[in-house]
Amino acid sequence: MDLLTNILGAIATIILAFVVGMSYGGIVRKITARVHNRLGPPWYQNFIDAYKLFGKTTAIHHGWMQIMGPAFLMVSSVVTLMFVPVLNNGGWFTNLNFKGDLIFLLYLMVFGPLGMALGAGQTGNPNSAIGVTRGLSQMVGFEIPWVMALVALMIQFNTTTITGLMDVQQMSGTWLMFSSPFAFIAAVLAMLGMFRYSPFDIVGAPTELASGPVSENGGKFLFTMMSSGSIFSFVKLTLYVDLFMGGADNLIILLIKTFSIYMIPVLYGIVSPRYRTEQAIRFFWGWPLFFGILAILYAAIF
Amino acid sequence: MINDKNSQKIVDIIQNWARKHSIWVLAYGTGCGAIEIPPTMTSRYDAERLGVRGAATPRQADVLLVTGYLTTKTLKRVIRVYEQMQDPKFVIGFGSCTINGGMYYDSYNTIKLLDKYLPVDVYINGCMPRPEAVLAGFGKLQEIIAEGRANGAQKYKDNLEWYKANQKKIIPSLLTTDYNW
Amino acid sequence: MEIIYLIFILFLSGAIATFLLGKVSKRLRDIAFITTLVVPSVLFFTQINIGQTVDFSVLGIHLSWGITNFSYIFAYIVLGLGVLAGIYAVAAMKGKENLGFFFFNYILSIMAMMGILFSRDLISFFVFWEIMTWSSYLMVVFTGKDVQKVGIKYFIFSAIGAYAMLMAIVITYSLTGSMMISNLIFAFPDFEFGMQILIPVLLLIGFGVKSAMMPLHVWAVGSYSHSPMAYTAVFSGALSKMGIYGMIIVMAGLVSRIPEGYWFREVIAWMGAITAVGGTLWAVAQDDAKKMLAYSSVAQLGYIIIGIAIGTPLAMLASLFMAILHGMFKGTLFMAVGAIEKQTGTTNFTEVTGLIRKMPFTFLASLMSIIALAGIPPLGGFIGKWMLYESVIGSNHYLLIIVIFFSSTAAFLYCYKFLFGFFLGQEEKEWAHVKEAPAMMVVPMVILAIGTFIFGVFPGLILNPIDAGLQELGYAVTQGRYWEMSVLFNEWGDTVVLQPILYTILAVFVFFLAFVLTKNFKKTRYVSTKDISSSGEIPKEHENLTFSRGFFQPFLRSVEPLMRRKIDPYYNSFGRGMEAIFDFVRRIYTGNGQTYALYVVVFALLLLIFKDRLWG
Amino acid sequence: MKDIKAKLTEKIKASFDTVSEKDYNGNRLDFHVDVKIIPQILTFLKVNLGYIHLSHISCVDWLEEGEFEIIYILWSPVEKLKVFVRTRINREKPVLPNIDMIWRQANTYEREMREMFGIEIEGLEGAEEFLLEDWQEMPPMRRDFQTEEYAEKTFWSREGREDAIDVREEIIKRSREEIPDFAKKYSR
Repeated sequence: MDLLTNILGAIATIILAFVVGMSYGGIVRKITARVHNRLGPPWYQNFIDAYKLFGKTTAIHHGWMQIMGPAFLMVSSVVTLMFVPVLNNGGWFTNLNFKGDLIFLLYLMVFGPLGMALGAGQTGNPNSAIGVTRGLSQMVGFEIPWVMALVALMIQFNTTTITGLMDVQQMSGTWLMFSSPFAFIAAVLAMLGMFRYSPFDIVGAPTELASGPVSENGGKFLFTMMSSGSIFSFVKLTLYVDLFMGGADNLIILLIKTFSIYMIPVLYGIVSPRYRTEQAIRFFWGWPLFFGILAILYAAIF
Repeated sequence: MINDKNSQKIVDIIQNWARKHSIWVLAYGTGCGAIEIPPTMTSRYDAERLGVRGAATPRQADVLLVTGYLTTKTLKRVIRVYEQMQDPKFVIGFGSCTINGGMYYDSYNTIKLLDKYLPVDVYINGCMPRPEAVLAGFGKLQEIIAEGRANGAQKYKDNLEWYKANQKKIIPSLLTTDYNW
Repeated sequence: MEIIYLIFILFLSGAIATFLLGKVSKRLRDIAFITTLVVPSVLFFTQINIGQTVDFSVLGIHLSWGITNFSYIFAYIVLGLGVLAGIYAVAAMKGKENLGFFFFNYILSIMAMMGILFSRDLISFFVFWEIMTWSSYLMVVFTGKDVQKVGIKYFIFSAIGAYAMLMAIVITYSLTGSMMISNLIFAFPDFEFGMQILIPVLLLIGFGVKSAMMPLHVWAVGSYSHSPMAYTAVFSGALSKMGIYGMIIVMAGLVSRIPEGYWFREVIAWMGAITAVGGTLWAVAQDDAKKMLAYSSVAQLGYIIIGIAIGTPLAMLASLFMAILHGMFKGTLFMAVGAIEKQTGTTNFTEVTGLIRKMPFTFLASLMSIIALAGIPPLGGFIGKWMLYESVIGSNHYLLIIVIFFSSTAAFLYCYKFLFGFFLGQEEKEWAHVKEAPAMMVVPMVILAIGTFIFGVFPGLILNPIDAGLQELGYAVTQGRYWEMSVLFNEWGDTVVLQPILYTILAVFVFFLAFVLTKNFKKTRYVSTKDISSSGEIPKEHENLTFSRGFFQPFLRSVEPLMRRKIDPYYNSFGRGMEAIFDFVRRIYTGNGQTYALYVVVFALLLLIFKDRLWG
Repeated sequence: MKDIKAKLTEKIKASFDTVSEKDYNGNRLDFHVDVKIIPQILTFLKVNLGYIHLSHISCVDWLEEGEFEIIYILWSPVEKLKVFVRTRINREKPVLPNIDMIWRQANTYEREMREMFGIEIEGLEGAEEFLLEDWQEMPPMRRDFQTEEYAEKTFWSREGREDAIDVREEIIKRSREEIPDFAKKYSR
């Protein structure tokens, strides 16, 4: 493939991720409202919000690290997107799928939050720093079962790449959520924390922390964070679909699969109040850890 | 922002449409009016269907909702919050206290007319205004945003000295602002 | 004259000259100091050929000096960090008393480290090891403020390590009749089983002390945080790597050649893992930057030890790569802390905040080093971590990988704390006068930070010499199998291609900045950190809103069960027990002649009674 | 209860001679004392007689008599008795002894009294403003402070309100109904 096709494919992927992520966000707001017995905003509400934020002036900043914070986040989500296979056969969405593996991806995903945390730190708002410490603590919590699930997959199929694991599913015709169920359970429980819906929304808890790390960011900063957050959630969903649900052959199947897996944290979150930080960490070191160990034992024995 | 609807550019129309449908409210719950916000936002009246949503900090907010009376002390904070908000920004005066002092008309430390200190775009009358009235107020705000008439922030910028003089009259220690928008 | 001798003579004479010139002129002393560091380094990298040896004998014992491919890797760390930290030290220590002595010790420890790398026999190895220990001990107690306990701790542990090593050397000599390291390695598989276990254990105690392996790490935190920061960069960055150097020789040369080595390696790997986890958690709990970095060093050395213990080619690559990178980024971080200490007078996170606009270059260097430390691509730390993970997974250490992952995720916590504590947060009036550190301090930091960046994209630059060194230890060529210039492979052939990652990141950055920020950025202006949305309240000048106390308290409460066990109380109770024993022993010597006469009689009687048993 | 009150009065009178008491029904007993012995009598009540709780410090402006009356309300959880210690000070130069070394919480009341009535408290810590910010007029709780006049002068009324229609009368006029008796009482 030549460079132009690559670039066009990359842009198409970014647009797809942005649109899907934003729409999902709006649909989640709608669903939440329906569960509350409300009418709720239209599904495209997030687009309106994003456009409005983009149109707002950004009159002030607290220093260049605050400006770089959203940039880090955007870079991290876009670059991560480049490494996640969107469709089984690649095609236009191949991008850099074959140039990195899962461990690389895990670390790349940290790049953005770290930069974002630095940007939040520079604003000097104590709420931002508290939010960041909570987020980092929670990350240590859910990363353990998540990594255990991934390691279980890696040692079961002797590959560390996403494409490798997808090939395994294509070849055998069984989704990994059935052939290594414990890993799937551990990963799904870890996903609850990864998406930061309640009860794990301790980072940006609006009532306690005034939205935490983003509390000093408005206008274009907030727009950037919002859109990279949407792209990031698309990346995570696609990763889950690729790893456990056999990938997707076309966009329709991709949407169905991602949406169905997205409903797990959303529906769990709607009816849950918020945890404290210790409770959140201990949650992940309870049953999820147990299932992670089971997954590794399962993978080691079979 | 442009006053006349006919002279709005197409970009402005789109942007105003977006602003109209995405109102992030910073409720400054100074007085008794704060209690009317929860029913407005929750399932009975569901303001979110209009795109109205709470904002946590002034940096993210579009609308400053001053719910009730303002003492000189709280006015100082409200002015600071207003100045921290990013353009375009609107103010809703909520309850009769913000219009004529309400039941605190003869208090030594409660302002009577918010409009002298901050540019109010929409007043919601009542003591207290019920959620229906609040929704009507949001509707009015949406209407004037769409028409491009919600130019309170511009008014504040143009008449900054007048506003500052008024504010300084009752709050002499108000920090000389370092905002120049 | 052999160039090897010349290097050591230059080091020694330079050290003495610096010390003496310190009495005459400060400027001359500084020049002599830097010259003494630079000239031998240039000589070393230009004139020394690998494999070139000099042989001589002292008191009839055959000694041999020479550099090998393997020790050449460590020479990069020692000399590179030594020279840069030396330049930094000149500026950082300016105005301190007794500097001639400091520089003398500094050169001496660099020389000793080079000596260790040159030693091909155990005697000179041991002598240089002792010189290194002594010079670093003098550095630990250099500041003279409440260092007695710390110094004694370091001294005792070094002494234990030295005795263990000496014992191993004596045993080796009695078994092989030779002092050459190569002879030991050659003859080792033929030793009897007990010796095969004893010699590595004794040597590992010796090396483990220097590389701060659990449970021999107790000295490390105090010593790292009490020695002058200019030296700590070398202490943690290079000197601890001498322990790693020794460990690699033991693990690869000795342990891997015996069948029981597998279990031995497992034990060492788990000790490394516990070191990593413990070091990380304690680093998170610290409020003092020096102590935090000291614990972090312990944790990082734990990773390196894990790699060595696993011992597959990929793990060895990972360990050596991490050793070099750790020297670079931890050196930078210690230097940054030193710069902050020099400019503000404190290293406590709860006291210093908001230096980012005052010390931007220090921040930049720290940021890059922290990203490297956290192992985030595209900086160099990632390469080491990636290879370590792949090797651990590839060698089927399932639980080990979880422990490593836990500790490296928890490492993000203290990474953020370091950057936030010093540079971000509220800008305080108290630190308004602070200026950027002098150029002589900033430039070494920035050079090292840029180095981590370059090696993150082109790891082949380092992996090439490491590969050569590994071949010498008996590993096959790994180039093309595990790495290319900027491509990494794991055991199953999965790849990470580093260059496109960098280009993509840069492209998105540029695009982002061009698209979002330039359009409206002219109107955006800086406001002070007092202008925050604090519920409308205006923070007064003296009100510090920075969140810096109890930073990770919820997390620490969650991991509190893991941190409850500390090794120090055991050593303390051991020390108290020994005191009691010696106290009891002391009672035997009553000072009364009659009692001694009684002892003699009792002893004679015992001899009579047990005569048959003893000589029978 | 009578016994308790009598005993208490006796004890107080034994120690302080310039005290006059007034009894009320229920668990309340008033002492009128001179301002000079306020710290002593409060300490005595707290330390010796067990009136450990300071409920409130109140201030009344007797404009006509030219005096402020300060009332310290104490409570004993053992005897279940409220003791009001009343004192009067000159309105022109009001000076009061500081008692926040006896009860820490007295500090809050004293700062409020200082701001709202302009009473000087001897040796009170916390010189900064407490409730009012940037207040330049007469202390606002004094009775000769004209609140409505001040409010008219300082804060603008809404234009078009000059006629100041009484809402109740207007409503009634419009609905053509009689003013009910209870409403007449309140109408201007």
